[in-house]
Amino acid sequence: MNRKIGVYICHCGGNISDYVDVEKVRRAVEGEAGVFLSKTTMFACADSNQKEMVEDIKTNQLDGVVVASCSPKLHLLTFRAVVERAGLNKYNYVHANIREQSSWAHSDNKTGATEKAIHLVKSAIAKVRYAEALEPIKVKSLNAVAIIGAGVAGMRAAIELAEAGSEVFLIEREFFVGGRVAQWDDLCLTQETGKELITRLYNKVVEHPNVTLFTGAEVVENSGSVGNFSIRVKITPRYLKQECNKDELQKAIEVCPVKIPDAFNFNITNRKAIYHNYPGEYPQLPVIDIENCTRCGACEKVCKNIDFNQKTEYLNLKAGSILLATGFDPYEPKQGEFGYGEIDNVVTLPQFKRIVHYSNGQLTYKGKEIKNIAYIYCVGSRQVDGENKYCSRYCCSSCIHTAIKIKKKYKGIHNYHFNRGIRTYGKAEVWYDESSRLGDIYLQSFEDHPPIVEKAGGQTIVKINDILTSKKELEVVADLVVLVTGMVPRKDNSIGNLLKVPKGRDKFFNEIHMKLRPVETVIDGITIAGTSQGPKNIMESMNSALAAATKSFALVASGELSLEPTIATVDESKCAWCGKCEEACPYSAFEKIQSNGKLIAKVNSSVCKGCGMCLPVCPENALNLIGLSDKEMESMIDSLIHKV
Amino acid sequence: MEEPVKILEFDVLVVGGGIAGGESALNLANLGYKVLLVEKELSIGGKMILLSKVFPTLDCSACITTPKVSEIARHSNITILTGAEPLKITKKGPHHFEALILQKPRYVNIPDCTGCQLCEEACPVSVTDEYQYGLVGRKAAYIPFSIASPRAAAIDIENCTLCGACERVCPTQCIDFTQTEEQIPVSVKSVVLATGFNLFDPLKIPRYGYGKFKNVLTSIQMERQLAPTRPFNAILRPGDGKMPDNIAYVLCTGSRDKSIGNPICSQICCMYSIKQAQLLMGALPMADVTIYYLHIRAFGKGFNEFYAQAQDMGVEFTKGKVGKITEKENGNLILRYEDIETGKVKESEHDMVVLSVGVIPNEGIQEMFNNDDLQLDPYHFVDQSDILASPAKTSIEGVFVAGTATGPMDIPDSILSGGAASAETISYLRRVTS
Amino acid sequence: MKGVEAISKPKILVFSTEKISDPAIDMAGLLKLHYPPEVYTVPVPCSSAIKPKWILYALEQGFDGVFIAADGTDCPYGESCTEKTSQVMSKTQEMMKEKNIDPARLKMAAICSVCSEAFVKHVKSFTEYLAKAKS
Amino acid sequence: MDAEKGKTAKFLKGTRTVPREVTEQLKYFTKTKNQLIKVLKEGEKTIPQLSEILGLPTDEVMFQLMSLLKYGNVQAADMDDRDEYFYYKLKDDDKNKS
Repeated sequence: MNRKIGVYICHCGGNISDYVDVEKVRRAVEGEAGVFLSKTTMFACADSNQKEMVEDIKTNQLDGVVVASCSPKLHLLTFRAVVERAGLNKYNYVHANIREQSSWAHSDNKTGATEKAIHLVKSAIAKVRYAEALEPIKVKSLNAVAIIGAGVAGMRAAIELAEAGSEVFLIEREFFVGGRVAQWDDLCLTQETGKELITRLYNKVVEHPNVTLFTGAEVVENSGSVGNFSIRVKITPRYLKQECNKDELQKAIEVCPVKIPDAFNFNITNRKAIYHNYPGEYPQLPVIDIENCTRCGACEKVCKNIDFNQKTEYLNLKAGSILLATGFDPYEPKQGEFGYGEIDNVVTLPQFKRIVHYSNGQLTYKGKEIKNIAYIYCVGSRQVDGENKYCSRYCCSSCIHTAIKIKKKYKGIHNYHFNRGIRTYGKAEVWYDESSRLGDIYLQSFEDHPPIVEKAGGQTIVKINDILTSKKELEVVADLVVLVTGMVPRKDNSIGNLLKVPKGRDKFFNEIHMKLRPVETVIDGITIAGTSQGPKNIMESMNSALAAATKSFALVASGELSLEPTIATVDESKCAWCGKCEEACPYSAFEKIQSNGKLIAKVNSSVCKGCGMCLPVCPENALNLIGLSDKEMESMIDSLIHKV
Repeated sequence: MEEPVKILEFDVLVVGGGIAGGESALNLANLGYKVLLVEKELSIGGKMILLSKVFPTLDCSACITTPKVSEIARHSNITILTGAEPLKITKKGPHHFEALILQKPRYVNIPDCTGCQLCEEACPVSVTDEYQYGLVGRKAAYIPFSIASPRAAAIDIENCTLCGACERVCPTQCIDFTQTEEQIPVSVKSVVLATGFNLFDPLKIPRYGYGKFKNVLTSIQMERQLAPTRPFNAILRPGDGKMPDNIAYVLCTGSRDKSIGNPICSQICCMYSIKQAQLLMGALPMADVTIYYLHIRAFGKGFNEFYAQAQDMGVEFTKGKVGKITEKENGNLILRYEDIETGKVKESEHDMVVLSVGVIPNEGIQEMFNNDDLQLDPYHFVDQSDILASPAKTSIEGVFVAGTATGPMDIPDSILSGGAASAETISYLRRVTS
Repeated sequence: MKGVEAISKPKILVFSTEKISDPAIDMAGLLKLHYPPEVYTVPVPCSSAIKPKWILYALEQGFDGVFIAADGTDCPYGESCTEKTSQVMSKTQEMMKEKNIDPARLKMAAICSVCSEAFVKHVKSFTEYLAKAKS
Repeated sequence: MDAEKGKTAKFLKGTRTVPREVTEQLKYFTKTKNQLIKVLKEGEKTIPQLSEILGLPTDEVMFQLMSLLKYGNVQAADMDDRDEYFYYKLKDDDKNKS
């Protein structure tokens, strides 16, 4: 094919022409095959030259353009836009960097710089000779987002996406929304309770026509990719009819003979097989825990809304993006860890918060009044021997906040904080200060010398080598020992496994880049929010939920996604499926297909990112990257090596 | 008859072109909204673009910032004004704000400047370089720093002798001393405040001797020494150019200190000090680094592991309160501190001391708002009116806040907060159209 | 005399990566950190995308050395990059040995996006090595 | 408006006076620069050595010398025997000739 190539060599004021003889470069390349016109210009990027280029391309019907100027990082897109304005495909433009990589780099050697510039321009011409017009790969994108998890982060993201105009499927595995925040009363930072915050969010969620909330719902299958995920959701019934009589329901709960530990209260209380977590919870409809139900029929006798005929349903949903807001689990101490499970008055911070919730007038646990409380920090976090090396971030502030609250609420409370260095970062520092002023005692140990909890003479004693008082051994008799437990990833990672979302060193979901892309995952179209990505307080979870909502929205809003066309291609005649490319690809972009009676590899164009990692592994050399084929590479090398 | 002033219209005014403002602007622009980004410095990129490497991953700050910055600079939906700030923002009604932007003259026509630095070479004047935090000089005609965006020269008119040498060598004649201050009226539908933070000025703690003892420097000065665009050829004492081998860090300088009016923890100093300590151990393998701390706040993702890594590398952590710093004749410094573990007052000698300065709110944001009350929190950061459910909301409807304007936070949190502000802005803007 | 001059200037082909090492090489120019002009750079998306046959082709066509300015751990395409790039490296060196080409004519180092000084140092010492090897 | 391109400084001179501190500062810088270059022409020096020869405080020499390093007049050479101070020398191009 006979090419008509235009070459422009830039003086860049003098930045190039002071060291590179640009006229010599022009003369050296004007005779190259396919070069139709060659010019030098004072500033290639200047408006006047851009106009001239457009004119040249149009009048001479150029089909390839090279500009030799500064780094492509500065002006590749500028000149691509210029050729597009002239009606030429932008991939028919090639940039040669003769400033950063020639005139400036070799300002000490003008002859050398000029010679190098000639080679660089010739190699760009060689490349543009083979350049083909390319169109971006277009993928349809559904304006719908599936949000997994209806805790505060998931609900907040749902509201945001719904208001922005997307359809939202909010999928909650539990039967009630609100996640962990439902379990807290007084929240840090505001005067609100967890219940109040959830009420505000829930009302907005259910009021918005764009949001469909599913509870008792679990994603069990997933196919498709960004723009068009197809998920299958299993919905476990509540075994209750929607229009419920409240009194009858209350009776049904009363008559249920089953008693099992109530996970909502971290097992410090029991609940029935028909239950709600607390009165007025959302959705305001109890549920029958069918696993633990004995089907005795007692509830049916007092309540006509019970319906054991409800069946598990499966729904297929389609969404352009998936947002994961699956939350965390509180760390569960091991049997005997600081006396947990062995000494009767050792509880975790989440349990303690529920104890405070159920205490009125007097703070009591198991019928005994509590005055002296020992808090042991960093349980399950910053482990010296265990797996969890990370700090759980929220616990210091949360614990001190709780300690202040109860000190103000109940008489005669003495708080002893056995810590490893208090981390009330930011504005939470003022609580630490306040609690010290209220007379709370802080005792600090080294990470490898944690305090010891012992039972002696009917008393629970906490001992510590306090580094704040020259490592003296101190002991405190405690009515209650509170283990300040950290956050761990959800035990059940079925959703992570299903969606192939990678986990970090701390086993939480991993973002692509903490700073550049903090809510996106390597799986295109899947974003992560809240504590599913790592420990956070509520405000931080909200920020990440809103940030994730924005990224998901950007993917689904336009209805169409444009993906770079510079992807890998398979030479069908050479390929004899060996699977090596599939192994090498970090994105699972390859699939095995039947073609002309043999098995070959096929590139999924919406998944391939054009990194080229597959290229060198193919034993048949059947793989090429568009724009970087063997012939292009070899001709570039030829023009770099051949004598000027 | 007066000519009617043509008012420029945008969807969103973003005040501050650091990483939080940049993230908000990009998110909004990518969805088709027209954004006006106003930055008071000569370059966008905020404080982050000037950092060395960032914790806890140690990837280089410039590498992360520059692609974002060029994406912002190139975006067809973003208009950038550098060397500019809003004088007044007036709410005219729902989804309608009018702002008056003060554009200070740069004396350089940005689009024509190629960044060739010939003017810089020609300029005879040398004054203190604020982008290197006073460690070296710069010319009166200068490019702020090598990775600045726009990478265009500026004239420091206060220090210019009007000799005209810069103009004479400029190949594109982009220098223009006829430029004057402009006040540009704009009309926008909403505002994002991403005005960032200030660093604590340690001159306010005279007992540390900053300013007097030349080998006492701030953490941002050390940051510059460690950055790829650093001022010296190596890590050196500013007092005499000696390569230090025993460096101390004083944490909580200007944080958790009611006596200077800042009771809160600055959230980032522990980690950036630990990072600098690690980088110093790499750059000066023979050097000892001691960090004097009260508590180490290594709370974020990967932070505690990063702290442990520094301990393994041999960084010394001393739990102690530094009282006073004095200088010896050879420029070395004596730190008097209370060793918390023994309860005793001790002294130690170091040849360089770095003050890990804290995060202080920016002034003057409240005053921009003409007839509405922008509320501040007790520490003078922008108050988040619904901090738990809508952390980007402020006391004025339609005005959102991002990044460290609300309080101290690290880079990942600032970026998330920038994302949150853009999300809230989008739904606010949509409420008007529907 | 002419022959000696030709020998003393080895030609090096550098494979840089668009997002990571190429910006560092640009910055070397920006900072006017000089290096021999016989060093030519061809950017690829990722250093683990370099085909051994390209390297061999360059060496056979007359390049004295090939330098891979690898992404290292900064690779935007994932952490397997480092390992895959070193596989490309060792596979190519195997092939070079078979063809009786000195495997030291292929060199690799991780160049981060501001590692300009490191890049210049590498290509300078590589040039010296190749010059010695040629003479 | 009527200022000619490339000669606009003159235009501003009409309306703006250059503060005395600025001209003083320029004089001081030019003087120190010339002094430093003169001494370095005789051979490599460390900062304490330059300070002694010129009778300027070490931090002042450090600041001015590092500025000259940045402007391209000076470059760093080897370290002294005790690995404490760098020697500095003039850059061998035409910058320091005038």
